[in-house]
Amino acid sequence: MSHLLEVNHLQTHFKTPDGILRAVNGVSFTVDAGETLAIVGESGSGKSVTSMSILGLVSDPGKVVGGEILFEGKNLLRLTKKEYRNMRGKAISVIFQEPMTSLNPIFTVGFQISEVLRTHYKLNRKAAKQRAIEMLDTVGIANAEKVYARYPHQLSGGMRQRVMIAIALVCQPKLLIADEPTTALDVTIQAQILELIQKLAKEQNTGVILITHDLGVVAEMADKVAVMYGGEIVEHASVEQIFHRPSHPYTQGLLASLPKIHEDEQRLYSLPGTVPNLLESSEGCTFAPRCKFASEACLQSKPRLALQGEQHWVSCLKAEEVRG
Amino acid sequence: MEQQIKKRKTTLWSLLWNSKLGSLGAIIVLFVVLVAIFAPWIAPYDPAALDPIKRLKPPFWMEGSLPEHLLGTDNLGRDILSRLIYGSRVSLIVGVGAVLVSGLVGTLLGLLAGYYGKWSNILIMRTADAFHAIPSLLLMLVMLAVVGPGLTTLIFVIGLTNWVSYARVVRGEVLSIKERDFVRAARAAGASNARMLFKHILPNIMSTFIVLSGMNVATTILMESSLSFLGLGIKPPDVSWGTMLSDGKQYIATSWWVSTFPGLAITITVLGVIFLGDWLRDVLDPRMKAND
Amino acid sequence: MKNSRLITVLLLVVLVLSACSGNNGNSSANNGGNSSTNSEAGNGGSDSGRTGDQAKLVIANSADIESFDPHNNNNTYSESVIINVFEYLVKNGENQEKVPGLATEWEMVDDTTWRFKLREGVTFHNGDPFTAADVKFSFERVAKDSSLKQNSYFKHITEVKIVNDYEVEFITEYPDPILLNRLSKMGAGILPAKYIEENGIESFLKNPIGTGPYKFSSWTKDDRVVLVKNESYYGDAPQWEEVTFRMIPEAATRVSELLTGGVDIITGVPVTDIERINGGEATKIEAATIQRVLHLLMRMTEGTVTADPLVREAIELAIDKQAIIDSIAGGMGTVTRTSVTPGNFGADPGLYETSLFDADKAKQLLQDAGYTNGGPEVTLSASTVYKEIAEVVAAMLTGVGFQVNLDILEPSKFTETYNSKGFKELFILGVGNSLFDASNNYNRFLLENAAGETDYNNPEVEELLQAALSNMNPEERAKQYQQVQQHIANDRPTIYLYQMQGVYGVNKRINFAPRLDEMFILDDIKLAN
Amino acid sequence: MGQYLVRMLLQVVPVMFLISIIVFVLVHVTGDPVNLMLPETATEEDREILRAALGLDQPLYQQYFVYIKNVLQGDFGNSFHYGEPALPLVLERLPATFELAAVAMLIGIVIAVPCGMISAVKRNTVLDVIISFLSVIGKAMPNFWMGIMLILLFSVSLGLFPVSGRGGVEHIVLPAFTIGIGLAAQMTRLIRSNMLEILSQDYIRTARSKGLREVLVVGRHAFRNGLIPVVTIMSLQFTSLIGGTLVTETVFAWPGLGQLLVTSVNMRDMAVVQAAVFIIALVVIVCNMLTDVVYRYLDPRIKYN
Repeated sequence: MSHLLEVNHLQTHFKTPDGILRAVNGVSFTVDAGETLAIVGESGSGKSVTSMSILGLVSDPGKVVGGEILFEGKNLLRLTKKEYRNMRGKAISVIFQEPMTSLNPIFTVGFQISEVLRTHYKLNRKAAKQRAIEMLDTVGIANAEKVYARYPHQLSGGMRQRVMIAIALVCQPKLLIADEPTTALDVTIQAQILELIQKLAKEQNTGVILITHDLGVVAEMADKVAVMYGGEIVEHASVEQIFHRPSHPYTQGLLASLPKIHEDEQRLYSLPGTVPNLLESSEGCTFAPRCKFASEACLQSKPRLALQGEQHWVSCLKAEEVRG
Repeated sequence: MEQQIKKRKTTLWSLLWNSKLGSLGAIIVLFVVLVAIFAPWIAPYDPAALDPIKRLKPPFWMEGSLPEHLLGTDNLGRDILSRLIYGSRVSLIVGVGAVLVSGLVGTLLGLLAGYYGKWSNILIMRTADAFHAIPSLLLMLVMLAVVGPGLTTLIFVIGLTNWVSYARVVRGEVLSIKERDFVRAARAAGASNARMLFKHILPNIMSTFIVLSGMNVATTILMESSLSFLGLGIKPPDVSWGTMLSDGKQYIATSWWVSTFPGLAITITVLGVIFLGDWLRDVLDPRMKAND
Repeated sequence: MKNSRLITVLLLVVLVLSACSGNNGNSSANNGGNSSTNSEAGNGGSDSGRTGDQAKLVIANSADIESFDPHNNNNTYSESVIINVFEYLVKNGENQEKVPGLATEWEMVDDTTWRFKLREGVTFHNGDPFTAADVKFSFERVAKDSSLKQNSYFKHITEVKIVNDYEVEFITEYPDPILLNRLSKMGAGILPAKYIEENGIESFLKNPIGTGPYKFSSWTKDDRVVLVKNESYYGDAPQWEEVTFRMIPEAATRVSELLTGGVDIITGVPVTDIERINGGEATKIEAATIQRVLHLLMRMTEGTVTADPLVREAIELAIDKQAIIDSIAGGMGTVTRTSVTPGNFGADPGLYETSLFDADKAKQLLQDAGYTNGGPEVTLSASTVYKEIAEVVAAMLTGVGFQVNLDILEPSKFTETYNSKGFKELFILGVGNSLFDASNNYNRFLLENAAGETDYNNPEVEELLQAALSNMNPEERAKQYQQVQQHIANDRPTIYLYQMQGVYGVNKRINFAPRLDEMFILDDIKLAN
Repeated sequence: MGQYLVRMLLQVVPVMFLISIIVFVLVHVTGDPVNLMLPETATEEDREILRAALGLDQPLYQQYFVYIKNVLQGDFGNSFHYGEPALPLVLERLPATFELAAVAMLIGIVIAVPCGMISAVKRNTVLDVIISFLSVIGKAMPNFWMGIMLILLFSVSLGLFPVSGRGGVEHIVLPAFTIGIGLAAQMTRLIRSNMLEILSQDYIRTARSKGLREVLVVGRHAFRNGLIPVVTIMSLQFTSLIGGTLVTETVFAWPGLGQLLVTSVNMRDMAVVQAAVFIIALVVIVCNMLTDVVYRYLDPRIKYN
């Protein structure tokens, strides 16, 4: 059976004056229609670059240098610029993390929604407006007609994120990438927004890639989870597996800090050590310097993603020991 | 740990090295500064020594040139190379001096306005508005007409007309720094005003100051040449690139070298200063835009 | 929707801006009366005013005229333009002899009374006839109003009596041997009495009228003065339909205008451009000696180093005047030891075209004066106009051992210092002479005038100068001035660098002979062939 | 809006008051104009009379009050050089300078906007380096030097444009370019850095993710935002041009305010200098207010409160 999205050995590198930065280093995963995949990791782990790679929006000096991205069986990396552009916003959409800055401050929200429609469906002004107002209504904005003519700065953060969702879903995309869609929002709003995304995705049978560092969100939303560290996926499993049988020391670390999330997000990262330097290709496991299980062997050779159970992939030499 | 300290020290240099234009700018500026400092040892002739018989001789590669005058001679038979070398002194002194004057005045007033606020703020910022509304070249024209031209007056006149940009930027910085935690903490701990200003606020606006000054040195060098054009530049026997350029302007069609070399000197130096300034801005204060 | 809004904003801005400038135009029209409407005509006509149009002439000066008030003007540029609009009673002939202008005959009745017969049938540009009333009005205005710039030349005229419509008598406070000279220079222009009395002087200045061969058309300040032919001129019919005097301050720009055919005549050609203009297909250089003589004045005040005659002689001997002419002036100049050059009353030809230069002797003189190690320190002041010359003079003085502080002043600062007699030992001054009389050169050495400036004090000279001031016997008076010249040449309160030349660039379609007095007498400027 | 304008006007008054003091002080330190106004032959007595006539023998503060009173009535005194009221002299020059400044500005914008945007969009390419380099050179070249060069090249050698003076459209080309090139150089640098900042904004990423063509991303989403700070800078430059064209005006014999100012300062014709400074200051302030209005119009985030 062919997946909605199949990413194989994706490699995205950045050229910097100090050398090549391997932001995404051989990542593979799949997403099916109606399914939600969560990609989890600290900032700098490569999860956002992964999503931008899928959208074909990696900007200079970055470049997708290897692997393939199959969308409905077609390799996106082979598309012309124009073909790719026609996919964006229509078949594949994205919701970004910062509703405050992701909307253009000098255009009305209505304009920014109908702009997508007019780009992809060549709708006239009136039809586009009609559809945009409907969509605003759909994402739960009261007074949609009035809000249509508002500027982003006149709306609250939650409202803006609803507008972003409207923009992303107005063309009924097959794949939605939600890049930390609730991070910048109040806790009470977060739940509403997530619910909205989930509801609309289910209705439209959309495949969702949810990028987050919030394991609470993962638990609520995701069907599958991919944990990223240092540009690689270190563990990939169903959401139950991840929560019940975390097999990578990094995943364990993340889970261990989970109860504290709602007190202070900062503590999520209170793992010892710092994010690895992706410029230097280490011979051993990238996580080894921060790993309490690490041994000589971990520093010597790089672990590969290996099946550790049903649909449960882990890249750790000591996975069994870790799982305990 | 040791390694990290070492790394930090080399950062500035390696950054400079990595920026091609930045290092080009640094090399140009360094060269001009060295020439200015060692002018008496480098210059082949006394810049004021004239010989009307040998006037307007072309540079060495042209017909009719004199081998002893590499870049030719000017309208009074003076050696252009020597005058260029000595001229760098005045251009640099005026450039740097005027910027220091406006920097000092502007920073001081900006500090006062930003730190004390209230009346001093209103008075200083309205005065700044008033100064801003008067064309600076006109202000200089009038001031120079009063005092009479000369190196010192030139520095002060240019300096005193350009303080506004410093005052505005510094005031803005002070206002934002004032609200930062460490300054609030220091104030809560009872630090004196002087201590607050000099210990906490001044060091924090240094980078802004340096960036702004880089831009202003370039503008000042150009301004000196404009004033020379209007007949209010440095007076002989002193020589500056600006006066050379404006003295030579009537020979452009017949003896191009008289004004072209000082023109090139100004352009290249300003180029160097701008490159260096841009780089400094990128390194020290990426928030600031090229609002010169 | 958004775009239309942006466009509206931009349109609004443009509208407001243009409304602003429109208003300004209007307000100047209100205040400026004709001048603003005329200026547009002037601008529009500029293209057709270019060379090639046979009946139109364009002349470029380096400075604008000061005003159309001939009594309130003090520079040669102004006179060279408005002399074509306002006429004098007496004119200067080819050799500075006095020839009839608006007066046809004159006689001295007694030492302080002169009678003039006026030309009949002359009308002002508005058609009013020219009569004795206009003469009375004009001279009593310039003589009595001390705020006018020409007042000091005429204030001893106590009265102008109208004998009849075409005859007047000038009464002077004291005998004035050079009254005729005064009547043939700027300040003596005849204004229309009736017109001014009816309309006021302000209105007159906006729309000036005289009796001359050319009429005022427009004046756009710092841009151009346009004159047009006076069809009803009493003399020979004026030959140019329209003459434009343009103001172009930059020498390089003037030269470019001449070379591209934008103008027909330019003044103040830089010597380095002479070859270029002479080499031009359609351009040539015309040069003529002018009245301006460069002085190097020396302070003889007790206690200054230049009080010592040996030092002053050393200064004269140190300076190679011919070398200055040959280099800086491009050969355009004449050495002289007097400022009363040929063409002026009282000239001493023996002192003309000669100069002293002996650097070795200058060094010796300094030794004799007691400067054995290190020569005297002097400050040499000059206006930026003479910057190059000052630099060369300073170098020559330094060459024989002087220590020279060069003090170059911006022109108005120079004038200020000059008027307040504030210079130190030496200063360079260009002195013209619109009176063509030696008195104009030497009155500065009268005890009263010299005090504080040169502090020159020679009782013999004082006696000669005082006598010549009101000596009505020309031969005797000329002798007196010649004696003064000898004294000055020996006493050296000033030495002379050289007599200057006016260097003009001229389009070859024009025949133009530059004049000693630097005037543009438009009808003497003719089309070639 | 109306309230806003009233408040702006209230701010203008103290500024104009300060300007009047600055101008008054400047003029009175320039010393005694009498020496320049009278011929060299004038006696000390003549000078005293003129001083009294000009009110220069009064105490300074009194002179200031008289001066302010007259200024409020629009009377800046008479130009002693032209013997005419100073204010109309200044006003009749304004159109010429306005014209020059506006065309120069237009040239600057027409060059700078595309150059700056290309430079930003194609940053670090050869094109960007060339544009950046040229713009720095444009900024580093003294104005009068460029003016004389343009005359030699385009008028004397090529015969394309008239050398100097004000007249038809062809007359304004060279002087406007002389100023415009310098302006363009500065604006290009500014627009480039501005666009670079804006192109890295989140909403540009959003625009791209919508599948918009790059032309629209840059031309619609980035440019409109980039315009906002540029408007401010353009207004700053325009106002500085009103008093800052004097060098170019001298080179091209352009009869604008700049020439009047140079002559007046040299002649110590202080009535004209005062009037000119006032008018220029007023123009600057009005332009600033207009800019503010435009700015607010362009940027919906700013409200009138």
